[in-house]
Amino acid sequence: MSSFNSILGVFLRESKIHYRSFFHILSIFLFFILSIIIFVFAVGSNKELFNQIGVGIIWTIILLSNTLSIKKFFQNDFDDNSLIIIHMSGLSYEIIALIKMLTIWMFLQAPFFIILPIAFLLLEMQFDNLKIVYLSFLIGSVIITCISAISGSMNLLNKKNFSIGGLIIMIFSIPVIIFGVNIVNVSNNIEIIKAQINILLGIMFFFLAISPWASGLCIKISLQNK
Amino acid sequence: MLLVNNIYFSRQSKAILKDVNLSLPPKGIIHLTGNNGVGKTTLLKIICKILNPDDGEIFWNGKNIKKNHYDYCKNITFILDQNTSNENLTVYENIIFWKKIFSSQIKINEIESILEVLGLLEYKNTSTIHLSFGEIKKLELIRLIIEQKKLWVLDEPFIGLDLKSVEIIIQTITNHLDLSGMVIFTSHTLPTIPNINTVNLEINE
Amino acid sequence: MKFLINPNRFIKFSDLVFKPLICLSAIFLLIGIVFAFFLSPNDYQQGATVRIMYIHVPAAWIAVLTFLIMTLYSIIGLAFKINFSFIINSAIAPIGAIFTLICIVTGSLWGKPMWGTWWVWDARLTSVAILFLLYLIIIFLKNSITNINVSEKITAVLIIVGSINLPIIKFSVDWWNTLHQPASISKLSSPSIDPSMLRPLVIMTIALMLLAIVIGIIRIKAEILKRKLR
Amino acid sequence: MSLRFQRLLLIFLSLIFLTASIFLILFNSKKNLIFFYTPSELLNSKTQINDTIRIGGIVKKDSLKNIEDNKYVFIIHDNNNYVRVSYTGILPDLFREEQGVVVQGKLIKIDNIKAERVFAKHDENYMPTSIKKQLEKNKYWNKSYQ
Repeated sequence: MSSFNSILGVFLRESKIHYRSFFHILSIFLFFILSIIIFVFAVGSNKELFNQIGVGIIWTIILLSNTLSIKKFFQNDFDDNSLIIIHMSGLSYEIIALIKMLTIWMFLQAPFFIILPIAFLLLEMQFDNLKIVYLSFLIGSVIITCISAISGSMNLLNKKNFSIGGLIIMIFSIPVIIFGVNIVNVSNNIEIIKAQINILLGIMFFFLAISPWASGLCIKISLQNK
Repeated sequence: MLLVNNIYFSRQSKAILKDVNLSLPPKGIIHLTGNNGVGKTTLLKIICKILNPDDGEIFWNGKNIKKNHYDYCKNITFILDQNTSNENLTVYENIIFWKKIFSSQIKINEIESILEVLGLLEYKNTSTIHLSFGEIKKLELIRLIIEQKKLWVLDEPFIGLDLKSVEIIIQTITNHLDLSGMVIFTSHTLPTIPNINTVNLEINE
Repeated sequence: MKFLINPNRFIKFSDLVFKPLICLSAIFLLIGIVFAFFLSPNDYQQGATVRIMYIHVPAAWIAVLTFLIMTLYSIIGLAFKINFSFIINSAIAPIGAIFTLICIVTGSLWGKPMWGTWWVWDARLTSVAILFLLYLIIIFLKNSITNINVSEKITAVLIIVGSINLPIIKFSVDWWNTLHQPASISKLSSPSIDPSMLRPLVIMTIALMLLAIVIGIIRIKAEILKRKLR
Repeated sequence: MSLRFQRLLLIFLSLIFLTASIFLILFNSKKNLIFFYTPSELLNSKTQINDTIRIGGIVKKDSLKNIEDNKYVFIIHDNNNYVRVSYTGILPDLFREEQGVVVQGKLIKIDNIKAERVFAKHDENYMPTSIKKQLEKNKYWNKSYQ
């Protein structure tokens, strides 16, 4: 099965590249920590307040940190034409986008699981909520990755306006923010929490279904007009 | 057997290619020439099915490549005029990546001997970001050997290479032709290869 | 119906209908304004403030309809490679944005005396605000990619992805507790709006739609000519 | 795997995902995204005393009392439970007894809220004043209009 070989090859290569650009990844997480520290100083260390709005702050900053890494998706491979080579090895653009999403999720989203408790510490929040935040982040991070893939592929040929990629991510992640934050605040009724999780799951499935197609189409259009 | 039939291609309602016909039998080699901007690279990209022509068909062994895209891909190597190696990876890692995605049967010691012939062996574990332009181009051409495909499509393969490497590449191409391979390449200089078929593209008004 | 996908036919067709459309929209607008301001009664609860409805509701409909048209054209444009649909998209996106803005502004003018606030973050208002931002991002994205061939296609992809917002806008008032009242007209059997107030609403809707179509025709023609010049 | 097969596989997956998402969202959306709680929902929620929340319901008949200038006390209910509201400020035009209303403020007791803002919620019925008077005169005034 040569296609599996190709998929594995692309996956290994992506992992290697991410491993090489370790400091870039690290700087994104440093951005996250620094923003939280700045928030603490801007609002003032107020335990009660942070217990109320802390989850919101964390989600907002996760989202902002993600806008930093849009370029990591397809831009390098697009510029050095390796997308063409990978495509000619017999992978459709949609599959390439899926592999990219998987690696980006592993290397740029999964580490947030380690950092989230630190954010909780810095904001002096109660650790009771950590479990639910983990759960919502597990689903939300997949959604954000899908949205970033769409946004990253849309901006491959965009040389003028770099902030538009971040705008596209932010507008589509409004539902993630609404439900991801609400899940903690809304109630301790298990039924309602389950319903919220289900809705987040629904949004995740929706974006998982459309984002390979959208980004594959955008990559194809961009390659054809390079 | 590759047949290119009446290709018509336009960009922003400006015709670039008009009624291009090519036929390439086994052991055949086509040398595309023409002024800058005449659509040589575009034609090569159409042959590799990265671009879709507005009109006209391409046949590979009698089958339309639109219906047979996957098998066609398995028979074609495309060397672009730009490098496709990743600058964060070493020479060896790039080669291994290509070997993996094209499911190549080539052995490790064969790769090393190729590297030695091209004078890249000492840079085996250097990131390609530290290599010179010509060395990156040589690394790029190693794909011809790794991919083990029938049809080679080369865009400006001789640019930036020293004379010795040009000779090696020409020798490789001749060997490939002897093994009933096919080659299409663009170049502004005419290398000495027997039975070469030069096609001159002209700007269409 | 070829004029809907062929620029030359569209120009011919629009030349034919342009003047009648202008006259019609002017007449309807006049009648509509007279009806809305003088001939329609006050609401039993809201008094004269209800007259804002006659511009708010049509503007909202046009805003959503424009996005729907853009979505349909994006789909057929990408699927059947019809370039004219991208011309239409880039021509009517600003119209949709303007009408969304009108809808939001009149809505908040209506909300202040009635609800007691300019703006609340309930589902309907939020989704319409997102619609407005989507329009803006679509316009920005189209202008930030220099290669026209790419920008219009990629914008079409964004429009299709963004169209998920349309059902949310429509059903937000039914699905969730909102401050915004549910739809009055869509209950076809018995609209919960009195005929004497339905009449100016319908007239104003027709008038504003005609107006939007007239502006749309002008913009689409300009866009076609601009591309011919290039 | 040919390209066509890859696409087919992906289409199949996407369709499964889409149906899953539609089901998940449709079946759960009703319980979510709350702009306001009804008094009954308030009892089930995690809200604690001193939290800022929004409560929506109908103003109970004859419950509105004007204690001082611009100082009001009233009760909102949803047929089952009720919440007392105290409010200082100007009430919106549409604020009437037996009308929908949403208040935002601090919960002081489990059934008592100190409102900072009051939004009047109006329904989707529009009717001229004259007709309403006529209907009332003829006793045709249908309660369901409210």
